Amino acid sequence: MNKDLDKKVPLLEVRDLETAFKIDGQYHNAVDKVSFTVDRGKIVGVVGESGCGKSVMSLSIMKLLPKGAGEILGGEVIFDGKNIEHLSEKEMNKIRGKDISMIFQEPMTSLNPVFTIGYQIEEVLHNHFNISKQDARNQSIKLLKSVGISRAEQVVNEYPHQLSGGMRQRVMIAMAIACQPKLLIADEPTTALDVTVQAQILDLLKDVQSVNDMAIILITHDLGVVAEICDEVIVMYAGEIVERSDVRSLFKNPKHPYTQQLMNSIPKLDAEEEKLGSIKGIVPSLKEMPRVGCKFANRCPKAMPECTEITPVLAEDEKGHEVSCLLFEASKTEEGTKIT
Amino acid sequence: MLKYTLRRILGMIPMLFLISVVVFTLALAMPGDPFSGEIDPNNTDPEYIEEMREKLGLNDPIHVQYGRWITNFVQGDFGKSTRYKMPVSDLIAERMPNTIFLGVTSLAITYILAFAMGMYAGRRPYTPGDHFIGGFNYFGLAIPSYIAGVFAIYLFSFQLGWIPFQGSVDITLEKGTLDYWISKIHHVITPAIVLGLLSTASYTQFLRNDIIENSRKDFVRTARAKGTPERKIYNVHILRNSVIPLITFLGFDIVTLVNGAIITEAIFTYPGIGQLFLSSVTNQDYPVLMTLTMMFSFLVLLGNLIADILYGVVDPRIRLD
Amino acid sequence: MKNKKSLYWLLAMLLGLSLVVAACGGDEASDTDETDNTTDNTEQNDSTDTNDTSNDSDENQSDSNEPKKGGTMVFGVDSEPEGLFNWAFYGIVTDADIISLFDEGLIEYDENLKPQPNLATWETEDNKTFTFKFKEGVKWHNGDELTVHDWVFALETIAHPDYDGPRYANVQTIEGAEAYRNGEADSISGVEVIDDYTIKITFDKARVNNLTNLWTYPMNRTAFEGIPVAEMSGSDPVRRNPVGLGPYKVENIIPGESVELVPFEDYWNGEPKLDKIIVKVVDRSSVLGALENGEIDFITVHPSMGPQVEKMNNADLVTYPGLAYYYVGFKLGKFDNESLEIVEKYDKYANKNLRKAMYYAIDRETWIDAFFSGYGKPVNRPVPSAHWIAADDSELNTYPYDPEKAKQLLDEAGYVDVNGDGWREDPNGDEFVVKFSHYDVGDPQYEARAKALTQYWNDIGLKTELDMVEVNLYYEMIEKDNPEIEVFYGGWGTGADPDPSALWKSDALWNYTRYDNPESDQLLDDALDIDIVGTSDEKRKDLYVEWQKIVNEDLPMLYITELEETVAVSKRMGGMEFAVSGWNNPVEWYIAE
Amino acid sequence: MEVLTEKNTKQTPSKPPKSMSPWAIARRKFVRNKLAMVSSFFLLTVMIMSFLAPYITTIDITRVNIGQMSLPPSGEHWLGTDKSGRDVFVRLLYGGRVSLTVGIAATALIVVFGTVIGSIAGYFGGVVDSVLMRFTDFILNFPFLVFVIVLNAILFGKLSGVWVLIVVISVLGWGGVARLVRSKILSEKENEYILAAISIGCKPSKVIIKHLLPNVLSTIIVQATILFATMIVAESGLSYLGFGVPTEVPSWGNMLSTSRDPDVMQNMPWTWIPPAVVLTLTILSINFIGEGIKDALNPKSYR
Repeated sequence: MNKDLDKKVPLLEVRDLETAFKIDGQYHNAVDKVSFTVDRGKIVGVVGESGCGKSVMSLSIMKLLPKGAGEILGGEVIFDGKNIEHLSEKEMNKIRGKDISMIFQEPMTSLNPVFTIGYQIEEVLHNHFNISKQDARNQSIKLLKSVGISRAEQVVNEYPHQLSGGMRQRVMIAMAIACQPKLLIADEPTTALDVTVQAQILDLLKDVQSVNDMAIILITHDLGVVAEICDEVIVMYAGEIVERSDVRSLFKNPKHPYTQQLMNSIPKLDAEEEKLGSIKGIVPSLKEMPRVGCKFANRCPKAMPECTEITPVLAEDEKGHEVSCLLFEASKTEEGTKIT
Repeated sequence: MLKYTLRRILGMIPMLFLISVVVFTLALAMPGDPFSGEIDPNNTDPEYIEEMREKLGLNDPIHVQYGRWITNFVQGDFGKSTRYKMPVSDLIAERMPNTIFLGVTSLAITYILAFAMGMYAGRRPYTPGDHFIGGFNYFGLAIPSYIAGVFAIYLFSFQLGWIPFQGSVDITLEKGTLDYWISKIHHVITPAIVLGLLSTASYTQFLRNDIIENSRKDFVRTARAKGTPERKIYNVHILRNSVIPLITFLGFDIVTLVNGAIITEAIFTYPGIGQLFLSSVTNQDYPVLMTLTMMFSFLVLLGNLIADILYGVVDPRIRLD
Repeated sequence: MKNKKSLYWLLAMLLGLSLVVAACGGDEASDTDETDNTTDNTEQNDSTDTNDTSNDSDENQSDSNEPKKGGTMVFGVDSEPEGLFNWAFYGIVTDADIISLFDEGLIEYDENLKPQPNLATWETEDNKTFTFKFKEGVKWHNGDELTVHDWVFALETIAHPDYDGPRYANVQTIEGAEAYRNGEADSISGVEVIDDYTIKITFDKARVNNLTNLWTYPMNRTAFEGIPVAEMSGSDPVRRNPVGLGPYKVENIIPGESVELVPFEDYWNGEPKLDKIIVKVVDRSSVLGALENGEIDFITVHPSMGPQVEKMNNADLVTYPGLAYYYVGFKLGKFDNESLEIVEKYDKYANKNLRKAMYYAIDRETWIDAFFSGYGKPVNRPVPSAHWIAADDSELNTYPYDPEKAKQLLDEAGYVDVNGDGWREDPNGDEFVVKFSHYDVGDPQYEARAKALTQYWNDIGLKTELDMVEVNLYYEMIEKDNPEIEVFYGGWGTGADPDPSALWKSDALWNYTRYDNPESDQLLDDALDIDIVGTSDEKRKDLYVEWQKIVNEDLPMLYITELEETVAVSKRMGGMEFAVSGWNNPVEWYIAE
Repeated sequence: MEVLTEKNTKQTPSKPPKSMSPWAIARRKFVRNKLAMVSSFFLLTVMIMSFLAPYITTIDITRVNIGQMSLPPSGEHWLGTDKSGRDVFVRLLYGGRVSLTVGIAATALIVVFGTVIGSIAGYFGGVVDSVLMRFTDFILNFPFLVFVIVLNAILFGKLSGVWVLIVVISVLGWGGVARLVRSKILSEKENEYILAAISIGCKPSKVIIKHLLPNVLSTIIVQATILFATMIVAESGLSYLGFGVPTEVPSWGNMLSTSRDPDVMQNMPWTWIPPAVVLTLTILSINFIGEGIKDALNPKSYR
């Protein structure tokens, strides 16, 4: 394919992706014209509070939205030079698990409780390669070892309920990297785990990334995690990208008030007693989402009157650092409002 | 597993004991004299009757009578039918194969239909196909089996002539030949469907709902993310999970079959245990009645046990020890 | 059965039969309805002699076609057989019907219920000792030749202390049977074998009805060889491989659902014409459908189905006289089972005019039309018209429907409405409620017809309450004179022997009304007394007519109706004939098409 | 669920709409469920007509009218008459009275008994629990129909027929409810607010009635609708077999049992099709109502 032709072509390019839920006969966008790119071998963090469309976005890329629970209304997803939003289910299946794989937030429920670990890992191999049972078994043991499971020979014959949460997430990772995908989408892979295990899993992700030279989209609400392993960061709020930058620049100089507030709420391991900053209010539900103006306006400490009238756009404020806020000139559009 | 099974079987003993006491009490409470069948009905001489009552132990204290009955019962001596004049065990052995055949066929049909319809509807919820199956189910749940049975005979036997209206086999066929078995299946199919109607409807509905629920589970998303084809997701990942709770129904199935066979066999003149039971109640054939009641209770216990064991086998999360 | 069963055992069976009926709650047989306590029609369902041309038997199936060979006849029965396929052991009419297809007895009964020779002829001088001569060369299905030893075997089986069937009454009267049963003798002294084909039977005393009460069904000795009497009823020769003497033999039995019969080549009395007879059990609810579709060629139907069968294109309804009557009885006293006497008399229904009024109040014609589709007619005596002793209606009161006369009788008897509530009080001015009971087998029609009777009484001002009692309980309550039973519905079936003693004598357990009239007792005794009637049927009949006049006037019970037997016969069947004694020999049956 | 426990300890169903109580939400959801509403309407109509039958018609339903037997439907007899000359329509109404009475009474008895046993077992646990549950198992292990038939045969004539049936099926039917309530109570018992109530010294009966049962109520209601349908079917099935209500009492099952007479079956459909249809529709509507209630009470479902 063209990957050899042009290294600079991004691995994944998302353009104006729009995913909506139908409530009472009306569409409400959960992902609202989101565009970004992911380069090969890079780790991109996507942060934001719960309910701001991160997961829906990642599922939209995979076309894994559950039936009746969301529709992709528009936009393009170009993976490896190929527009995958228009692929049939069958063609998509050839990509899922092989070129793009995904791990999920809940290791407890993401594994099928009635099949052995071995079966579930081998399945992904069988899905994409013509491989004998024995080879698949050996391969899965190898994979389990590679994700740091020492008793891999036993674990292949065990069932998910016999493993701890961290173990299961390792299994998920093993499954995800089984076909050496080019892109791994990790949807809050550590949220459900306890802190020490979180760190191990993050380390593991980093390891497998470097070994396989994968790109990773790491979805999280934890900026600490982002700081630790990501190359780039996308901050999402209410279905939109409000800020996007490389990790260094973002942490040094968070521009969007939302980002700034998120940063304040990072717990610090050495200062447990300290009161954490928090953002007032919650993400508005889809139905209550303002159609005009900045969606963060009502929670924004720096809100200005025009914030509820003019819809900001995501624009480059300084090189490699994009933001969508009226505090920054670039975000002000000529027409002033944007109708969604 | 073995230990568990043994423990459960041991646990059944007190239960069976209690049931046997109840059965015995019920038999004593039934109108008429439970053992009068043993007494020569020609002889109305009161002296003779008294003598026979003494001989048969009917004048003993109740606990002694119970002790005698249960001792014989445990040793496999269920007494002699007062109506058929033959040992109850022989009588039951004569009818049992028919009922087992009916039950097994009914179960097979139930599960095949329930799986076919439940999987179809579960995969395509809220489509016309699903609604059609749903409608069928609601009627299956609502139509009492005797109405369905009588309708079936009139429609399929008398109007269309597709199925026989009575019996378990064409008597003229040589036992054991292919035709014989075909004839047996031909005779059993409609009663079996009628018998399984309620279960079919409820299992279909259950399976459909469970499949829909399971299809929203995280592990299904995982399987999709792995690139597993839709068909395999439904037929392997979801189904395997949805089947597990169905297994527990197997215990109920036995109860349903026992209860249902009574009505179905009567309507289809299918000579099995259910018909025997009904006639033993109406004819006050106490030895048969008591044995069958005990047997049914035992079957129910056994059904629950089998269901529990199967559950342990099928669901890796359950450990039986 | 033909005959040999005395009324006694019929009555005895009644107890058993009531059980049968109960079964019908579930798988109701169409005609069990009536069979319940009328000891069922077993008596009738027997092959009559082949030579016995059915003069007055109702309809005649035989077309002008020549009897053809071949074909399979499907013989429907409407309740499940118990599988006791032997005359000595069977308990219900279904089994008897099936037995009569493959076995027959020494004598049989003609359309006047008079014994006729079949496998044997007899001679007697004094009605005490009978000499029977067997036909030679008659073969059992297993190839044995029939000899008198088979009969001796049957008699000794029934008289055996271990015998658990209901037929002992049919050998009880043979001299020495009692001793044999008590184990005091090795053989029955009244049974004397002269040679293989000749035997002499001596009874304990001379009676006019000794022959009709005698057991005349041989049993095959080889088949039962080595089987103790106690185990016979459950044994193979009874349940699985019965051996008979009839034109068809049992090929295969599927318990509870069907029996396959094939022709017996060595049958002594002609050549069976059918290739096969298949007996099928048909649930009552399927009877009409099965007939209409030609699935069955013959079945006994309940009278209420008669009109439907008559409408069918492929089956005919055949009716023939029955041997049962139905009545409404009054408990007039209490019976003591130990001393066998009536120990107490009740007053409530003692007034004859009250009973008469209740009789006149019933519109029997309409009632029979309504509930039995008209296949029956009112009777005025406790003897079915088909019996040769039946008194002619011209000699009896006929009690036609006459509510005005009923009211008048009540007024005269002092049952008048004194408190103006619309209901009559008794002569003392106390509340009077007729308590009417009817057995319940789960058939709604029973309740309706019972209810209809109470309405007739209500209409003449007698307050009547209906109580439907579960059938098993019902007969027990009646027999034990349970005070809950006051006025009750019932029916009796009679056998070939017309003697009503067991139902009417004041010392009889089954005299349910506890009717106590020395004159009646005397007449019944006289009719059996060989010294009085000798061998003259006429004399005997005269006595019975006298007796009928008495009970017709006394009305311890209201005789309601006698029903016709109704059977459905496929139009393709030929050679089937019916008379009061049952159907003709199956050897005559063929498929005409 | 949390909302329910937190805000609504009093469980007054009529709360101001502003902070809608779960019951009000459920009611709104139920009212929006068309199928359930149509079913409710149907069931209500059937019930009202049945229970008001004596006021609708003054005909003596038990009277046998020999001149009017087996008449097809006409202006005078809307659904014709049966073989006893009784008006089918009138019998249908009275039959509904009996069948519904059996259904309602048996369901009520079963629910009450099952709930009492289940909550006691669940609340106290330990020995009480195991004794009661063994007993429940024991009852559950009777083949229902078998014992109903046998018990009915025994009690026949000793009690008025309809009540025999109600008592018998109730006595044998409560096991399932008891189990269900017990398991619900067991899980509900672990909630802090219950522990709190116990720790401040509430009497067990008060804890059960005031705190535990309201939270189990929705499950019981759903179960009760299923039971209601089951009991109606049980009545009709038993009556059909001849072990139900006495034949002189009209019930849907008894009316249907006349179809065992082939003449009635084939030639007088007007006598048995109406009860068959009404029975089926009644059960159907009860099922739909049950589904509706289940949906309405399920906080996860939204419409």
